[in-house]
Amino acid sequence: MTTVFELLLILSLVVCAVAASFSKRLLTAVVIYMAYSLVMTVIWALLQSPDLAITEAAVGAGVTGILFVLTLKKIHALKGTKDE
Amino acid sequence: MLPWYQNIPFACIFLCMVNGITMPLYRRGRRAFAVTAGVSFAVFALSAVLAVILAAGGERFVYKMGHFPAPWGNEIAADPLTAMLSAMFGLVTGLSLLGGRAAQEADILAPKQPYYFVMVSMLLAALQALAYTNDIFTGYVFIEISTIAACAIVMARDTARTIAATIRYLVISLLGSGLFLIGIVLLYCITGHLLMPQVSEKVMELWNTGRYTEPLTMVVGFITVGLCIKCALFPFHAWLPLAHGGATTSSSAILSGLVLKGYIVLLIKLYYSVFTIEVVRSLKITSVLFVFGIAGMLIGSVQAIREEHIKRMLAYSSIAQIGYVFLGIGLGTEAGMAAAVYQIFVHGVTKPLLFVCAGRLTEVQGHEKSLYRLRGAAVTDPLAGAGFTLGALSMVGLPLLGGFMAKWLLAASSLATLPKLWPALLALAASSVLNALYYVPAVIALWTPSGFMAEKPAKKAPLFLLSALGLAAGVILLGVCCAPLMEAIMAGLRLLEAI
Amino acid sequence: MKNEWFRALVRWIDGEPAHDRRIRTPEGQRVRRARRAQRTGEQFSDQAAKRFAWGYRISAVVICLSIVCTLLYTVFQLPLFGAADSPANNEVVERYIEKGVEETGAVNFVTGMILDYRAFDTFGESSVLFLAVTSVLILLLRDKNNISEEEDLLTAHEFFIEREMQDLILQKVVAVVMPCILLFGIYVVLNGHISPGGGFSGGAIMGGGLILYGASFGILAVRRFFNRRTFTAITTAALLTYAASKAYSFFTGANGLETGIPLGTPGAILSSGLILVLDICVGAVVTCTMYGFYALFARGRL
Amino acid sequence: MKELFKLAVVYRFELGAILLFGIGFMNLLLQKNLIRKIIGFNVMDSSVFLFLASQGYIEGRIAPVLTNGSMQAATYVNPIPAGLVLTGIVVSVSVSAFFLALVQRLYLKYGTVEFDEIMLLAKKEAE
Repeated sequence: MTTVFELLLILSLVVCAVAASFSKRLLTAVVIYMAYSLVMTVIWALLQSPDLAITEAAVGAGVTGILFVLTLKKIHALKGTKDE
Repeated sequence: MLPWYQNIPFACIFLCMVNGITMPLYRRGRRAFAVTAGVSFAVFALSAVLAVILAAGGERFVYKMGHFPAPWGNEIAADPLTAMLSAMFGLVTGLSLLGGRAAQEADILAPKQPYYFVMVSMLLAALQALAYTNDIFTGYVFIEISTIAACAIVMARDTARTIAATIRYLVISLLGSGLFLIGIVLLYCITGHLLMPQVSEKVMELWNTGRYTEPLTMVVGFITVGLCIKCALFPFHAWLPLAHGGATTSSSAILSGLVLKGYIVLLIKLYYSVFTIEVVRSLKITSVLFVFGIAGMLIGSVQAIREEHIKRMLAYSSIAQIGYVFLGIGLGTEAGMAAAVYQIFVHGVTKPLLFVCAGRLTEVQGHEKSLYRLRGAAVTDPLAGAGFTLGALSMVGLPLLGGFMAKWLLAASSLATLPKLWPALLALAASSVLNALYYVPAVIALWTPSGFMAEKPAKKAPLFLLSALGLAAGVILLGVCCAPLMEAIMAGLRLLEAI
Repeated sequence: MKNEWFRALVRWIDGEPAHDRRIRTPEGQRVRRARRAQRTGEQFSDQAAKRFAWGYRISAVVICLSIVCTLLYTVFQLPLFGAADSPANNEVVERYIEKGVEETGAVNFVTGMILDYRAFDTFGESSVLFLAVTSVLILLLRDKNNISEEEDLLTAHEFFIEREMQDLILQKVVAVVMPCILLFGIYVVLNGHISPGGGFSGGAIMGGGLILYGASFGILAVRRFFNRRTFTAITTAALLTYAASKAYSFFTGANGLETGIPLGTPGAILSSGLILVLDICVGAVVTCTMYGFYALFARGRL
Repeated sequence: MKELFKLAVVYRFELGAILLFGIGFMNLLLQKNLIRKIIGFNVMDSSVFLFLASQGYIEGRIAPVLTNGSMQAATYVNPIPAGLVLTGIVVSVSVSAFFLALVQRLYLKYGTVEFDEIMLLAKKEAE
């Protein structure tokens, strides 16, 4: 049962990575990357590394996401002027 | 208690790091500059003392970083070779900073200058750590430090083009460190250790029993490719001219002279202390490096001939010189490796001399960069012209100068390896001719008076004078007293192999 | 013909590359390029660039696929996933676990490992963070190099919004949530040696709290208690404390001296010697760094 | 075939990590947009960490935090990969922040975040 769950998680990681690289808008890519980080957090917890899970949750999905979005705002990609 | 001198490697790294940490406290650049240059020279002095002591005793020692011995804690290890390298890093960093001072004032805004010196001293710390480290993961961490610091000193000269060059440099560097990282991760998975002596023991065991041979091959391949990308070996060199040619003078000197060498030193260390040179040779990796080294020598020079921007020309020449180093490594013999290390020293001193002098020449000519518009600059400032000429002649291979010695050693060591003898000799000859083809016209152009010359004589620059004299002395010294240095290099390589 | 060669040679020796065949002047290069473009049609350089781009893409794909395939092949040779007898699971791990509590005083073996056994790596890691925030400072701190009028207008507009159009609901919620976040961050930092977490994750949480505060009350509100001077002071002090305590431990360790710092009872907050101090330092640095990133990215000042 | 499938299930984390590595690597090399490039770098780095951590995992053991006073090595998974990955995550965050700052500055100067366009503009400026 855990194996199936793990397989699903890995699959969703791969899907997220592919979707982030093919998504039309930059904001979508960033949001998908944040989802990728969240899935990664669950995987760290499954791999018995709670330290990594906490760090990934705080950094990967949190601060890195904020930095990405701020950059998108600065490069005027939030309104979709550049990438649509 | 250990003998006092064994604390020197750690003290040097620590000194640089603390210096870097305290730099933001300075308001203006001048004092930060003085302190950083002082620290670099202190590193040079300490490391030189260490090198002399270790070379005299033929000694190698490990220094525990913490309370736990080998397989558990971090370690650094010093031998005559790494101590000499560290001394060179300190000296050249200090002299480049002195020589590029005027350019720093012109290129970097005053309030941001202390941050520039943060980067320089962290870079020096990282380079030393790369030379001394006895732990592959520490190697990775310091590679990342040197990557960020190197990119930052490129972009410190805040123009659009340097930032574009920086992002290219960063992307390529990230590729390289990604490959290096997966290499060491695989290595950890099959050996279970991170400290070089233990990893080496395990690698030998695996190699002899034939277990995990394919993963081991992959590891050597990944680590080699990763580090080669970072030190701009031929097919991965496209990023270099923009980054090195566009940065401020002292950055160019440090990047070309030292940063590229730091990665090669780590590679040589890994080959000797971890995989052993026999394994690397039987995996045919040295032969591949040999071919790419030769290609780099020729293509770098050809591209330098076509370049008219003086600093970019020097940057292309760096690609060719890196090719020489890999030619030596590619020979796969001890003599070849020693010649490669000698070339590291020679290029590490000569290229900063060229960059510093080129910086000064462009300064006296009103910040012109193209060789055509620089005509006559050497007449305005004869000393800078003489320094540039000396460096150029060393690169071309005039006897009694460092470059000649390096080429001679490479040729001599290729004599012992029959299948590689002729390609090596031919490549050396061809590349010497090519070097002459762009350095000689450049020198002649610099000494030819023209209408581009400034009317008033150049302002005096004592700092530049000091730096050029020091570096020029280094070039001549490397050309004249080759024997004792070679002995120490050989001893160091043998000590690296012995563990 | 011969005469021309001879003259070219003389000119070359005279250092007059302007008339040489390998013209070195920018003007000459431009002329040559224009001539070549005329000869081969206007789009010559564009086409070459396109061809190069295609070659680059194809070779990149080939290289990448070959790397992935060899890696996939290699994986099956590696120790089985989850196996207890993998080479990585050796005497080093045994020592970290069996003697870890006794030697480092940390109940969390990972913390014990990164802050005591392999502390040099971690010192390097915090330097990476310091370097990153310093380079972001160089890049984004507003000065005459990176100002554009549009950007200035935008920033002024944002400051105006911050001052005049404050969102009451958001502020009330943040006023309740923010202390909890900070408290949780402090908890994670202080319990780094007892439970999962530590300086880095706790610092990132606290940094996140500060960012939330900055985003809802405005960066000006944060600047009242956290400006560039406090930022520099806190990071420098924390990193120096870190460096000093690590230097002390490295120096005594290598020279075979005792540190003389009691490890305390494992599991208590005040235990495990220097690890707690290091965690607090790292936490402080990371908090400042994360908020610094935010402020610089959003407004270009601290 | 069935054997291979079974083996693939056993090595699920490693295989997934390698696929992610490939995707990230390709993104870093081939994407023209700098933001996507850095996402690719992050994916690549975290895939390597996933690989490392999965090699440290041991079936049926618990996280390396002292539990119930058991000091047996056979109780806990390998703590070393976790420590290394922790270091690696910090490095990759730092690099991302640096990269994004560079992207902002480039946008200010060139008005685009497409790598090729930026290099072309930089080259034109050089002439």
